[in-house]
Amino acid sequence: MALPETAAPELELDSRRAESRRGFLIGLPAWAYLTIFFALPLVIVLVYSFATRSSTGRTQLTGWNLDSYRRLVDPFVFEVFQRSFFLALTTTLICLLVSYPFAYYIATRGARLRNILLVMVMIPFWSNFLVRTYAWKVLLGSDGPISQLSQALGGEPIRLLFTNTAVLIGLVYGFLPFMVLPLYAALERMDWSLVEAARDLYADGWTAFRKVTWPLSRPGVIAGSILVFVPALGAYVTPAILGGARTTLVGDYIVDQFLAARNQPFGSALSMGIMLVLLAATVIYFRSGAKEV
Amino acid sequence: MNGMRRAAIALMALMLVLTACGDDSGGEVQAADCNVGEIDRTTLNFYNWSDYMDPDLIEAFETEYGVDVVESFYESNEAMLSQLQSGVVYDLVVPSDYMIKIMIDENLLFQLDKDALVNYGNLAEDFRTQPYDPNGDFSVAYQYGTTGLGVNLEAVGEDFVESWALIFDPEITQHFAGGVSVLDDPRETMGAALEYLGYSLNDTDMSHLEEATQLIQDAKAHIATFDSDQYSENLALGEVAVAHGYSGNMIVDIGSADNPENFVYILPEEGATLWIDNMAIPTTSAAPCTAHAFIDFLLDAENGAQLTNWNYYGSPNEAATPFIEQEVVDFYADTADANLEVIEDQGDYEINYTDGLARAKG
Amino acid sequence: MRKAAVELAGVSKAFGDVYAVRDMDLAIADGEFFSLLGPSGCGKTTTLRMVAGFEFPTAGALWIHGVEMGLEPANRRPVNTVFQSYALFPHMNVEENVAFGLRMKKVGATETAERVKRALDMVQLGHRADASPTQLSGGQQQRVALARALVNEPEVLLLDEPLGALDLKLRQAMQVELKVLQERVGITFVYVTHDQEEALTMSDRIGVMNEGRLLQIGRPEEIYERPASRFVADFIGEINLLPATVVDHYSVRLLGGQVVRGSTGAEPGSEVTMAVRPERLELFGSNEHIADGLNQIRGTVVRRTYYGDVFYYDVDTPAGVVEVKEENRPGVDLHEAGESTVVAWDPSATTVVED
Amino acid sequence: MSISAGVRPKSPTERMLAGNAWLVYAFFYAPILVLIVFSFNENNNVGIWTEPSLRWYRDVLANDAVMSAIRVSLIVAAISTVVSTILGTMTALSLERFRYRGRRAFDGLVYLPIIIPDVTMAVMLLLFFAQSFQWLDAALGWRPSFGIATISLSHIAFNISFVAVVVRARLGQLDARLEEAAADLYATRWQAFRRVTFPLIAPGVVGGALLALTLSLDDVVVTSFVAGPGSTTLPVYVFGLVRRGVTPLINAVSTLMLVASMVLIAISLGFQRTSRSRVAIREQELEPN
Repeated sequence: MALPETAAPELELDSRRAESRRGFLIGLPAWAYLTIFFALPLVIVLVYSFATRSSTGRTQLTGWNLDSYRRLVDPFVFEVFQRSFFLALTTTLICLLVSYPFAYYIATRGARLRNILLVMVMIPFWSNFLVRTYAWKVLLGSDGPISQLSQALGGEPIRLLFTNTAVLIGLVYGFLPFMVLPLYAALERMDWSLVEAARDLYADGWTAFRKVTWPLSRPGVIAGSILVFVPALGAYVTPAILGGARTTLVGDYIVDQFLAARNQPFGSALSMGIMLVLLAATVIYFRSGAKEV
Repeated sequence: MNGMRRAAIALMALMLVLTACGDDSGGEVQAADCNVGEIDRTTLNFYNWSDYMDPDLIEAFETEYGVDVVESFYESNEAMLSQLQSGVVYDLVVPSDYMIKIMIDENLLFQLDKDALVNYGNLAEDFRTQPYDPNGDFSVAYQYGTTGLGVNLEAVGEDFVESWALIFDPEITQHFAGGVSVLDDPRETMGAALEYLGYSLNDTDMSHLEEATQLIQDAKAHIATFDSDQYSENLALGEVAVAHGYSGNMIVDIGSADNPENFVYILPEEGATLWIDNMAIPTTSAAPCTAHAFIDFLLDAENGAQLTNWNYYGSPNEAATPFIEQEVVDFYADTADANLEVIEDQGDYEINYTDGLARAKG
Repeated sequence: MRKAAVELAGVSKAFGDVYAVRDMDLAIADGEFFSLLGPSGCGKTTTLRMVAGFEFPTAGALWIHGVEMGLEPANRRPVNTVFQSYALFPHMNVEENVAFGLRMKKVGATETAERVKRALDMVQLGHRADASPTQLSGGQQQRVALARALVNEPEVLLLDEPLGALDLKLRQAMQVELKVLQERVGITFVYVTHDQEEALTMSDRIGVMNEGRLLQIGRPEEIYERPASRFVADFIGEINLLPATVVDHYSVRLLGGQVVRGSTGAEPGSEVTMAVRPERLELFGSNEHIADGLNQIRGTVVRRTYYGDVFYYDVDTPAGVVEVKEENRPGVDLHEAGESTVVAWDPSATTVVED
Repeated sequence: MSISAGVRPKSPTERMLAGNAWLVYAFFYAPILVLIVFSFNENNNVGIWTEPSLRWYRDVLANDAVMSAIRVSLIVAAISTVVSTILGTMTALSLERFRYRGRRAFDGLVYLPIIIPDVTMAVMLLLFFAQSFQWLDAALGWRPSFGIATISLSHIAFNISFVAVVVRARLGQLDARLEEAAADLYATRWQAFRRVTFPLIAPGVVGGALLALTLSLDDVVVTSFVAGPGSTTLPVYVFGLVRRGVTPLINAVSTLMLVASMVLIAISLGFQRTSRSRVAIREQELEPN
């Protein structure tokens, strides 16, 4: 039997190339969009980070230098980064702890109820951010319901406002949906027969969760953690209103460079710094996540 | 790694190109030339702070001149500046004092045609020339206010020093339940500290600034919040005993407190900030003459009074005083005698104020 | 014109530098139940996926009923697949799952409904048409997957370890059911499994694969009785493998010098392996009479293991340790550990394989 | 109908889950309750209660600036949500389901908008638009202006990434065999996507869209930099107010938006139900009895 010349290696390669091309084409619109409206503008910031601030706060595009990057290694900047990092980390962990059972609960309801419950998560966030935060001020103030409850029970008035607890409450409140949504998306189509099979084999609900549910929901956990951690690291309005902005955080440090000091080169360098830190942090997170599965 | 090198080369090439086409500032001053009441375009793009302009006044102007006023709003001088520098077209803007100086230096403002402003004489003498615009060529004062301290008499007592010590001296502030609120604004807060130490708020001596930073650091234990937005509400709610902030918010929130008589607004004896928002016409304006007409319209005595009665800020319009509510007039009465300074842009030194406050907070 | 239902000629599949399937030639006859058997990673599933159209061969050609299909996408091939995980659409009910293929082929609504009903009745799931696949047991899901494929009346049905996820009892019941079904519908089945018992009981023919190569094709008894290679011998069932040297075409010499009969095509003097299944061996006391013509080796019983229906003896001989399986019949002679014995077998049970 | 609801008995775990859920909802809605209550407050101050009044609702309807800001916000949110949901879903598919040269670079590019500080994004987009408009003017004699278009373009730029991350989380755990099964059952690529992949990733897509909508409705910094004459959005307007003190006017606006969204959702849920039962009826008719 003679070998037919069809399905030669080149042809299979062609089909694989066609498949690659298809994937590329599906991604192309977003790729093109982000290149034009994100990557190109980003280059501007990168260029600015090597420029000099003029005395009127304009960015002078002459005399390129590394001064802004030199300022980044100041111990003060490191301290600010560190503080913001731990705040964001705590926020993320609390969000995860609260959201997981919550998303699990929603995902295990009937289809109609599930949709209603999910939308009910989002509705509060279609109001205005500032007004929501002010509402929290009322709740956490020395005359607020928490304080009144404490007084009614014969205790001291409690003022959570302007404390780190208030900042955490505000941040968790603001970013909770960012954790709930991906977790829900991951848990919703969980194959419950697997969980049941596992319960069959392990008998113990906790083990079934640890061995089956948790690993399967990992993509959601990772996505949610990133969506919470990253904006929490750059948060500045919530810490200012609820925490009294009593310490400098990365978010307001950068905002101040652009809006108060009008120091675009240093603001740009700081932005590059924070992006590098976040990239590194998430790469490490992904790596460790991949290993644990 | 090859890719890295290519990217680096591309970046350097881009920098060279940008250097070549870089600095386009430093052109000629552009002077406007308009007749009284001239309308060169029937649309006026007005860029202002939110809730700062009485809609009825806009309507009256539109009816009188047959102009369509398109209002847009900004939430910081810097966002407005960036927009103008980027070529977004606005016909009339309302920058604060220091920003006027920057915009003049950057050649972003038309030199006004005073001949077209028949009501210019209504403007109080004090407001015609200011350090940021020495001849008043580029701006016309819109509204003004001060930065001082709101005091809760119940928490502080009737007997207190009218000094920045109310927020900076731990000996005093430690007795205040709820602590004090300080502005989260580098120039205002570092300025207040500098004044408390006996320097000008425009002081540019690094060692003085370090003293000020140390002062805030030592006072921090009793500073409940660094806040530029909610200080007057916090004061009225009783969350803080003393609040550092702008006069306009203070008058509104003290007025709406349960017991307004328990609160006073004071200007510390060491000196305080006077701030002035000004109308100015960007060089990119497509309707400089319509903008002149609008400025002149607001310089009218009754119109100026209507604006102040609406937003409760101080009016630089002297002729308007008889038409302004007595309450507001009284509130701003003592500004004339107080020791006030306007914040001036300090060029390269600016970044040190920002840094000073950031470090003071830790 | 090619007559085979599925034919592969010189088919190879590489993923990067690694070959999953190498130079495979295979013809599966129309109506045949053909199994691809091998350990995991041997390339059997890749082969099946090439027939299904999920992968394209790197080299070679593939025909389905005489039509070249090597690079045809899956949706244009007259074959259907039953997946190992069933791959039932979780957002559709049983009926919608089964009707999916017909709807894609734009079969009329009435005919679709009829055929779906028939298919579901055939797998005895007519009463669960409205159920969601996630509500079904493993066995039921398996049947839905089967119905979903068969309802399209494919020319060839591909099954990728379809019984792998079921428990033992259910698996055995389904084996019979599948075989009966295949005979009834008369469709060519290509069945991938790593379970030799499944392959042996159900198949008309079996292809044994290892490391991407098809090692042997044959009827179940041929594969079992006449393994062509050491790997096939070892993989299928239990077997004693003893190193040997070829004496002539009819006999080999074991370690310890004993010459036994067994035909081989290998050159005299070459190193080979002698294979013999434990159930073909008999164990005699050292003084017992042994019929002429049987191969014999002396040895000492090391261990006897009781399995209920059978005993296993490990016997230490000069040729190596040999495993002997004897049925547990009434009156059978039991041999104790330490006892000197003779292991004997009919020469026809000997297979000599080259390494 | 769901399996879990039927199969699971009310175990202690189940009760704890329900309890936690109600606590979380209480957490979500506590400030919203405060917000709504204070929208009926006569006082100028958002936090000091005096007496009930509809004053601020009258003010909202009379305030052209606020009404225009609401209109701009809704237009921008609608455009950016729709476009970014489509592009973000395609991105997720492309990154998760295919292998090609440059995929990793693309992956990184998609990730960057999430980790960039918003003020940096604001500044760079403004500079970018200004520069490119200048070039467009020089090259074509056409100078686009800042406004709803530039705001929408900017919102899409950060929303694509958020949608992509959420959809990918969903796509990542979808069994690839399901798509093969569809192809095996004669579905073309597009049919397989429409009938199998899309319905299964829909919760992720909806989640991503909700996230995009929320982000768009809340953005202040980027918007305030890339806005143009007459295109102030509600959040920018509200942030501009803080200099003068925020009044319960904004509570009234928020309350109205909350009510509007609840009504919309009620309508869409009702619609969903009727369309679903219609499908069910049609399929029953197919059944030969």
